[in-house]
Amino acid sequence: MSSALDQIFVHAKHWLLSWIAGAPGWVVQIVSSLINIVALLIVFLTLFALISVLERKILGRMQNRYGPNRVGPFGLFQPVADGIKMLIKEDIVPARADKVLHFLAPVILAAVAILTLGVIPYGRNMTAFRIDGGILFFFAVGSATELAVFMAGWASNNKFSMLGAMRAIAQMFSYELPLIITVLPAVMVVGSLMPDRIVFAQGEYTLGIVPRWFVFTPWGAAAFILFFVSGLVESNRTPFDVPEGESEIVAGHMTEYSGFKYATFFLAEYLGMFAVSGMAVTLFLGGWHAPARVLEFVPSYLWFFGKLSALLFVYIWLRATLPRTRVDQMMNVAWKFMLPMAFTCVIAAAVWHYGGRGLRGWLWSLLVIVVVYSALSILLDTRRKFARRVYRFAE
Amino acid sequence: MNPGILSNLWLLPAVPFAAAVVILSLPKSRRKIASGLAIASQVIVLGISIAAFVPTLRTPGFRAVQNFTWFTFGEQTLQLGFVLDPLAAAMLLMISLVGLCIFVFSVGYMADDVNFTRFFAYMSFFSGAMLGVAIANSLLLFFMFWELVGLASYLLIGFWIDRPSAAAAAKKAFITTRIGDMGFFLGMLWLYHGSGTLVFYNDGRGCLEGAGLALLGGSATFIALLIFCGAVGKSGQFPLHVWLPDAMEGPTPVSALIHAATMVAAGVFLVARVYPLFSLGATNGVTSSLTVVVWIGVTTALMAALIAIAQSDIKRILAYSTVSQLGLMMVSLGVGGVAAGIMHLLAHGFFKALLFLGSGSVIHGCHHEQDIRKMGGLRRLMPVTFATYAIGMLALSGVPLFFSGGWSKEEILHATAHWSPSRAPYYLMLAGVVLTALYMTRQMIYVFFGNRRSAAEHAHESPRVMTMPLIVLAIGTVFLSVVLTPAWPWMDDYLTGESAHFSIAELIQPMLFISLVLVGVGIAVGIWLYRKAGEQDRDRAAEVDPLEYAQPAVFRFLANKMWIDELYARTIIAFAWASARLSDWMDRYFWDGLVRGFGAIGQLFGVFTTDMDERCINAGVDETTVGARGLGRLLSGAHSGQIQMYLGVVAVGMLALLLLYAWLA
Amino acid sequence: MYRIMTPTLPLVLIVSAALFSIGLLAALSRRHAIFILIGIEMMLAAANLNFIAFWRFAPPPHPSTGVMIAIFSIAISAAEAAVGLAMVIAVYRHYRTTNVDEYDQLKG
Amino acid sequence: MSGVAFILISILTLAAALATATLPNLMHAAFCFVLALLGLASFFFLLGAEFVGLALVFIYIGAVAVLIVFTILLTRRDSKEHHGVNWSGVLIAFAVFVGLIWAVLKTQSLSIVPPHIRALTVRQIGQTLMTGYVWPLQCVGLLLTAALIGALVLVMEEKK
Repeated sequence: MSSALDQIFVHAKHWLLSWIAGAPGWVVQIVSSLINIVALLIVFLTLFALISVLERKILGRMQNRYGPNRVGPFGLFQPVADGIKMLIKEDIVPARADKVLHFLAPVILAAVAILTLGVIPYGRNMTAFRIDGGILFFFAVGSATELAVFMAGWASNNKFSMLGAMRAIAQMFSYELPLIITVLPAVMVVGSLMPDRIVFAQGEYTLGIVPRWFVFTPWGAAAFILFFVSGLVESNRTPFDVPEGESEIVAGHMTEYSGFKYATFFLAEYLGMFAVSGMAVTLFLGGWHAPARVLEFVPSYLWFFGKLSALLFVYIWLRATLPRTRVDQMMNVAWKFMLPMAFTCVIAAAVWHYGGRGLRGWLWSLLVIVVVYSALSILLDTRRKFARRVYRFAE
Repeated sequence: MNPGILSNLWLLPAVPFAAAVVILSLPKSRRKIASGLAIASQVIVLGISIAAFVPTLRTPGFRAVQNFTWFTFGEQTLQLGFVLDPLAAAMLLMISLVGLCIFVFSVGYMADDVNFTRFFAYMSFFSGAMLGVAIANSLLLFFMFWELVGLASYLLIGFWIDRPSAAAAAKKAFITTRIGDMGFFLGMLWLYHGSGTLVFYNDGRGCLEGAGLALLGGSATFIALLIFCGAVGKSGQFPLHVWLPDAMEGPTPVSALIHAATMVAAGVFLVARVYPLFSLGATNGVTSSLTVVVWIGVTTALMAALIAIAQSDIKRILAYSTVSQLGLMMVSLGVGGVAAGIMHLLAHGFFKALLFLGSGSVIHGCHHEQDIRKMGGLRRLMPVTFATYAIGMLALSGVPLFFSGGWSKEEILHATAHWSPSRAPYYLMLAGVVLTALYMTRQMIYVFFGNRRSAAEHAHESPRVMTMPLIVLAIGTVFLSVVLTPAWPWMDDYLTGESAHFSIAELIQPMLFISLVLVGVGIAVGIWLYRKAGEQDRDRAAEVDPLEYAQPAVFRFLANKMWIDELYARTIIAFAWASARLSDWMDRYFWDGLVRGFGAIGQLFGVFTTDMDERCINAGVDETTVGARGLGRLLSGAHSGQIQMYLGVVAVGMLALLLLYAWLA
Repeated sequence: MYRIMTPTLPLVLIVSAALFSIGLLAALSRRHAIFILIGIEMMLAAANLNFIAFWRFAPPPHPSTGVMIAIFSIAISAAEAAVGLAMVIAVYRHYRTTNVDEYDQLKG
Repeated sequence: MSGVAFILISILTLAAALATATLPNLMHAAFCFVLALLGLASFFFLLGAEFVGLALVFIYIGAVAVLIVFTILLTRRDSKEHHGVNWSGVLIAFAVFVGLIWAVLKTQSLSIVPPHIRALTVRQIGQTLMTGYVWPLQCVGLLLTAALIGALVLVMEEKK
């Protein structure tokens, strides 16, 4: 029963494919891919709509107000209203803009985000695009984001857009290194670049209750935190929304966009956020595995989306809590702290592996991380440089 | 056998070295981390030393070695190794325990110093090297650590580098000990030539074991004497003792650790370690090399004790006393009382460190005044320092029963009395006992009794971090007397490898009474002589010492350290100067003239060849060049600087190759 | 698993030759220094395509040499691009132009 | 099917490459270069060298393309368009193209049937890199480090 419920979507796809069983192989292949793509789009566009309204509601609650509550029950139809508004707004293209690139930028951004969603396993046997180098695919395709952002900034022919794009590229480049290097320990330990294998490797339980997710190893925990922070930067979310800081450069590379193109940027940002969070869940939080053996009767995709929602909630929570960082401080943290720590995670994973993957390895790798962390925090200690801030009021 | 601890012995030098490296790389402001690291490394080392001590305790005559090959050249392999026997284990325990106390003391003593972290780095470095000396099982490894110890000593004596006197003292110490080390090195080479190995113990094949010694034969005496040169230098024996009093320019904890408790004792330890070389072919326990050791020791002991009486610097008095005590140990080794000498070394390590730290506490309390004539009456102001200092003083003076120094000195006197060639050392030693008691009494009276003089006005007791080590060392000094008594000669037997037995009768010996009387005489004379010293409240520096009043010439002779420094300056150093001048003159006038003469001949030849060159060769070359220039001008047209043209030519070339290939195919 | 019907080897080679020639064209006819670099990169990419093609069509037993060389070549051309572009910037600072026709002396 | 894909991809790649070589707008040309590389990567996919294709995308589109675009931006002040076609270059390129095509078509041994091979997994590539190709790998690492430092030194502002 439970396995039937678990595999219901897989069976549904097979059932759909059985309709065209007689067709030549390549037709079946194309239809199968199309089904995957449509399913992905439906799920994530719905999630996007849901999250956009939930974010506003959660932010509202955190700021002691209601948030949207007028359109539909509890304001749930707010995204529909927003969508209609965006569609019927005028689409303005600046006179001296590069028209082609100006149009292509949001499209590429959204396309890249959707492509990266393809390699994540959402449940047992539920990966849209199973390839051997899935993780590599994820990051290779994801790296095109920078180019798209640059396109948007350059094509707009606007100072604010260019500055925003420069900032975005600088911070994405800087944080892409820790992002990718923190993936390495998980890949090394599993010995595969395939997301399915990585999820599968986290499927065991110690004593039947403690899952062997990588986040429960010292290196995994450290790598997860680093990955999460880098992902926050990659998706330009608060507190790292420097490229679009409204108070400084209007809206960064999106300044000259309006109407549906602006909405597409918005969509791409959220899809990117889903993709990074989904990758974090896959790599460190055990993917679609249940947190305990007794809970395995719940369908796997529900676990995945549960974990994803938890991470998204943290994103929103952070946005409500933290102020925007300063550009130079952000860069300093990336190169002086995140990068060495990321390499330390690789070393700690190796220590864990050669320590027998048991308690001994656990403690040793904890030691490695703690030592490097303390050394770094001593070396980077900037407390001395801070002068006491003096406020001068009208006297 | 305990291979576990043996394979971990390398940690002993490694841990403090690592600590030193880490501390050196810290910024200056990380004082707490620096001292914490140094003390932690010392605690670890103490733990390892205790772990190493336990197996030697269990089996009498325990000796375990672990050798490894350093490198191989051709047929020869050079082996190094570590050894663990009672001698090494006792040294380790003493070094690490005393070291720990001194490290803790330094935290308080050096608290105001800017270079706090550097100090602890050097101290850790020293500690590691000294522990290495104790466990080395190869004369070469021993020598390496020995030199590292010397380096640490040099760095620490000159720790206050901005003081010219400290820099000079450091240089003096380094150069003086280097003279001894030269002998040591020669001895080592000779030993390697003779026995083919430098490893001490190696299952019967080592240079201190039967087979190795048999190969040496008669040369053993010379080798032993050469090695003894090293010991003379390091342990401040006559005639190379001059550096040790000057070394007191370093911070007091350094004096306590290096120039009282451990490093200077390394010479004695060296002689004890290679004792089989000294005693090879002994008749009735006497060899010519050992005789030399005895007489050097006797001379040093007496001379230093005499000089100590006339000194006024608190640390210099202790320094001369150290020289004197080291002489005593050498005598003991020379007359065959190896165990007695080592016992005295250990006991001396404790009480001399105690005395130095006590003097450090006094100096700290008196705001860095070292002249005892300016102190006085500190008994009330610094009660803890006074009490512990008194224990140290009684131990050094040789008061028996409760103080460790008394028993070990007793043993040495006992051994000396039975030396067959001569009774003279024995009587001279007895005189030394009296002198020791005398100068220590003098110092006590000047510093702690009587009225307060200028430097003592604002004296204060030192903080806990400085008094605690004093108390620990004082307890150690008293406790050691328990294991040193002849009634239960545990230490003696531990070192010689017999099992301990208890007999109260051993406690009563005629010799004990003799020395008791002599010590009493010394102290009494001291009190009588200096009884009035405390009465006056004027500054003592201006006043005449009671001894000076009685014998001005003798006192001046002693106060100026018997003019030995001046003697060296007039003879050895003057000779070095003269020879340097001579070489300079030779270089300037003789060799230079020679070189200039050859130069002139060369010039002459040059004039001849220039002519040839211009007439014949140049003309030919000129012609060739003109041709080459024309060709170059022709080709330089192709060198337009246009990269795309170059690239195009490359592409055409490729095309040509392609066509050639097709044509051939 | 991967049963991809592949086109024949000469076809791939012709495409690669075309790509190579276009790269050469860019390197020879464009005046902008960056585009000369791009042309060179393109030629390298065409060479990579050849390596992969010959690897794919090689008779078994099937050594992975072609793939390895392609990987190394990509890494090396990345290094080349980095240094090349840095040089373009450095030269631009000096000459204030990116036109290679004007880069005709080493003096500076 | 793969025949169709092959034709489509080759047209895309070659057209993009040609655009790179000829477009007067530098930025457009640079983006066309990216497109050409994307086409090349799909070629690699088609030929079963997934890993190489992904690496190409990762390195070229993720890093080199951004570098190129940045460099164009940094040297933008050079506003003079360098017009005028270098006809000798076109000629040479065309000659090379003809020569190559001729050589390919003339070689008989090339017309072989593609063997059925098992896919080269990332794991195999990794193992080969770490065993047989370990020295080249180290050398490439060294080269990249040197290139990194060299590039930095080249573009560093000279302190006066």
